[in-house]
Amino acid sequence: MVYALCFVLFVVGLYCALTKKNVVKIVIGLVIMEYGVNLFLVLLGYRREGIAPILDEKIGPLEFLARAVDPLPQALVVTSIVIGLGVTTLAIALCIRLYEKYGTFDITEIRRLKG
Amino acid sequence: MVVEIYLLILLVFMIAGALIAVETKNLLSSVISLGAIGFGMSIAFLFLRAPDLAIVQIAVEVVLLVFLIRATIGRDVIPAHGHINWAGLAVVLVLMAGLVFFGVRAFGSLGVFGEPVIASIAEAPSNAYLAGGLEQTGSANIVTSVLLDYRAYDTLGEATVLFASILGALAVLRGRSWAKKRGKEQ
Amino acid sequence: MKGMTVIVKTVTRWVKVFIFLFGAYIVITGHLGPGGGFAGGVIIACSYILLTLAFGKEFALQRLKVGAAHGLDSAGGLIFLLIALFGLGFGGTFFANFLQSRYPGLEFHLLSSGTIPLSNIAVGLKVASSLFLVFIIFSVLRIVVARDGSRSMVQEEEEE
Amino acid sequence: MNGILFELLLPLLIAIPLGGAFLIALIARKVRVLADIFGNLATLAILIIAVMLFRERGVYSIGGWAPPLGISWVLDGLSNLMVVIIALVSFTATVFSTQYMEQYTAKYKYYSLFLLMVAGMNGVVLTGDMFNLFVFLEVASVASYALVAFGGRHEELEAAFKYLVLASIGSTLILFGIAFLYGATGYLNMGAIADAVSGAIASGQPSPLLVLAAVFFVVGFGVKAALVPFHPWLPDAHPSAPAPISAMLSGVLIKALGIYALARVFFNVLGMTPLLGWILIVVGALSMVVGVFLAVGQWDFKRLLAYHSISQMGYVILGIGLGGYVLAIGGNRQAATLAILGGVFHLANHSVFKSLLFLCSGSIEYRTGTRQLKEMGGLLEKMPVTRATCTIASLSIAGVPPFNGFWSKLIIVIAAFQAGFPWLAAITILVSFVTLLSFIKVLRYAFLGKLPDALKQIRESPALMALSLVILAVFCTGMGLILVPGFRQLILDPAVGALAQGVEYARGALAIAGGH
Repeated sequence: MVYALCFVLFVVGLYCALTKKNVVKIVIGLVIMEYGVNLFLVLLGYRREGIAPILDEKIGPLEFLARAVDPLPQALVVTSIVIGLGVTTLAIALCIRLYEKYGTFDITEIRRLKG
Repeated sequence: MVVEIYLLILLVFMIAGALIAVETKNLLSSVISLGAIGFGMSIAFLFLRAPDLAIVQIAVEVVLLVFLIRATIGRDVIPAHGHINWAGLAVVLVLMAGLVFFGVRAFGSLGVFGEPVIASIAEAPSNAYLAGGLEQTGSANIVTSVLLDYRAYDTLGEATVLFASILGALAVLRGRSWAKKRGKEQ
Repeated sequence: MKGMTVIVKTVTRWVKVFIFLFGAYIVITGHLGPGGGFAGGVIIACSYILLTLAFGKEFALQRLKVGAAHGLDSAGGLIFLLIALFGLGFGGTFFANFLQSRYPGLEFHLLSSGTIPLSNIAVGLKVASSLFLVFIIFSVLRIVVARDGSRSMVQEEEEE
Repeated sequence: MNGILFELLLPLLIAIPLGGAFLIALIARKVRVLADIFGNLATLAILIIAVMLFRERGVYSIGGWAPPLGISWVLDGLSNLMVVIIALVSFTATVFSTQYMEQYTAKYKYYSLFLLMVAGMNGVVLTGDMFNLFVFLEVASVASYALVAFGGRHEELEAAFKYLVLASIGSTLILFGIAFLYGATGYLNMGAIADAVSGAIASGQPSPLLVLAAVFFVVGFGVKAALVPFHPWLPDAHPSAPAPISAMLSGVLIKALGIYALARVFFNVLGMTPLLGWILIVVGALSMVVGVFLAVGQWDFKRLLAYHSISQMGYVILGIGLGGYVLAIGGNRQAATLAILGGVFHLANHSVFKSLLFLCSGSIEYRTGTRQLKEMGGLLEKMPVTRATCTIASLSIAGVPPFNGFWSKLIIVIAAFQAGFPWLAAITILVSFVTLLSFIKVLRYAFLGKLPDALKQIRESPALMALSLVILAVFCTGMGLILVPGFRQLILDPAVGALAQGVEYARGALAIAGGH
């Protein structure tokens, strides 16, 4: 159920990126898609009654092994969030430049290339 | 179980936010709804026992919102006219419906939420990280030890993506693109 | 953009140091608790962005020039790569944590886990300077619409 | 275990382009010539290292963590071939750039982004880890988005935005696919995933999760490789970039990020199935036909070349997919390896002649200032080097005998007959014929005919640009020799073997882990 809703979030983003006419909306769609994937990865690693994968002196190693949530997806998601930030920054820069050139964010008017 | 219920509520909230962000006419409200989804993500990460991610997400979200607002503020509102391409929309909607249908069916084989794959596969790398991370890398935060020791090469790649995108943004936004002597445009 | 009201400026004057210090703390203790180079770097960048928003870009640019931010950005990446190459030189493989195997340090203390804190600092430096840089570029950008409707882009600080 | 050469040089394939990019951004901002020197030295160094490593094979565990635990580089025949191709094309492109890019400002940013793109591609073809594949795919993609928009004109920005949106959707789908694989197996290492997946298939029905992952990978890598239903970004993005970048994008980027990754994932990680083989065959044939017929009507030289890229990628996918299909149904193994050989060989050939063609178009544009074939004409005497190299490349892509394109197309046709698909062979020959017609048009309009008055004053392109054209033309002419028995065993057979071994890949990739 949780997975399914997360997938729905992803699909909403995909819908936005594929159908919207405004370049900023398209970028927002890309960001929502990326949120969906990130959340899915972290959901994969969750353990019921889990604890964060950070050791301190109070907890024993065996208990930690049995109870900590999966650290690997979390590390992957840190990477993926930052990659998403990078791509979005570049996309925003392109949007600003497109606005400067065409005077609009509307993609139906940004259409000099054929086909 | 409680966590699952909280998460479901949060997810419904986030999907609603996403729908508002997608459908609203005003760009600024759209960007702000995106911010709401991002903060929802951050809270979800806290529920999922991922404090590192919650910090990264909230910080990145702030920066992203500042950038997006700078890009959109004072710029145009979506033109109301313009016909909708119904055929294209129908194709996309059918595609989405199919995707959701198959996706949800496939998730049946993921196992119950709350029982990660590492619980059933003893030799998965994650178990090795949890068991030996402190001893092998000396870092108490296992996520950091994965990020900067076991998989440090990924982190190099990620820093490089950020570098490339910032350099790319600077290159895209430079004032004059063509050298003067052959100036074709500008 | 000459800055915001007195209230915002006063609050910013008090808060900026704490945000900066909090970011630095998160970078340096990334191997002990939650956080790390990325989170900390973004927070440090946020402190500069707050300064820019509250006092105007001239004020922030006095503290960190565009050229310097550019240099720090590249330097952060270069330091991270050098750590990896030192691993190749001293530890035998690319990205070997050569310090941890020689000087293990005391667990749960600041000086432990070899190259991890160093990498965190490099990454933090890189992220902070690059995000500040791109924010400044976004904010010095003006799109000027001329009388005849043609548009052009003006950067107040041309760096070429 | 591995030779000292391997241990020391392999990391440099990543470290040199990355370090070069950071250094150029750090110190070459004020002095243009430093950027030229560093850029060319870096690509030259990569080329030398790639050739030195050519016969090395092995697994390199980064940071000393044995494969399933850390990230590993896996150097096998296919990776070797890809690394050499990338190095060759990027070296000629940087040599070309030293003079061509004088037209633009901010040359250091160009070189820095160029090297980041090279680093990303090297990372993709070397890695043995799924998530790492994604990360370096993004490094190369992000650099290429920015480079497409480098000129900053209307069309370039529009093309770059379109490219960015479609390719980012592709990347996100790939990441989702990787998440599915992780959820199903608990590993990220390609070898370990291959082990787990083949185990799951052997023990009964494969998980629907894997099917969904396969669908996402087909779409994601299909976007990156511009296969036909996902191709609309390519004919905009490739012509809009500066000429050396067009050469890199068409010559190696779509291959490293699209075809290589697709082949690696489907042959070595998920394992080939008859259905997947069919999908690749259909997509390949469709790309061939649609690409070439869209190309015929084009008058913009670079746009025409871009459509031909789609068509030629179809050949590669057709060859590889045919081989995979025959292998999966357990058919004639000899025909299967021959088909894969044709595909891989055509991949290598295409990267040489297509980059040559794009550099030629850049050379013409540099002197005449136009890309429209109708505005050219009579360049025969004015630009002899460009004319000669462009003719060689055109004959290669059209599959005229002594040049390299002929041999790889011939192999694909023979393999199609042997595997019992004569209609595929017929399509291949037909498409090749249309390609020939299209390039006769190019030669006719660009080099023959009357010289327009506006172009009376033009000269041959500067020496370094001509030099890079000549280097690639030599390869175009000589690459048919690779099929001579001794060379074939050295160069092509290991690459084919790497794919044809299927999920046996896991044995090699996990070798250090003690047979896992």
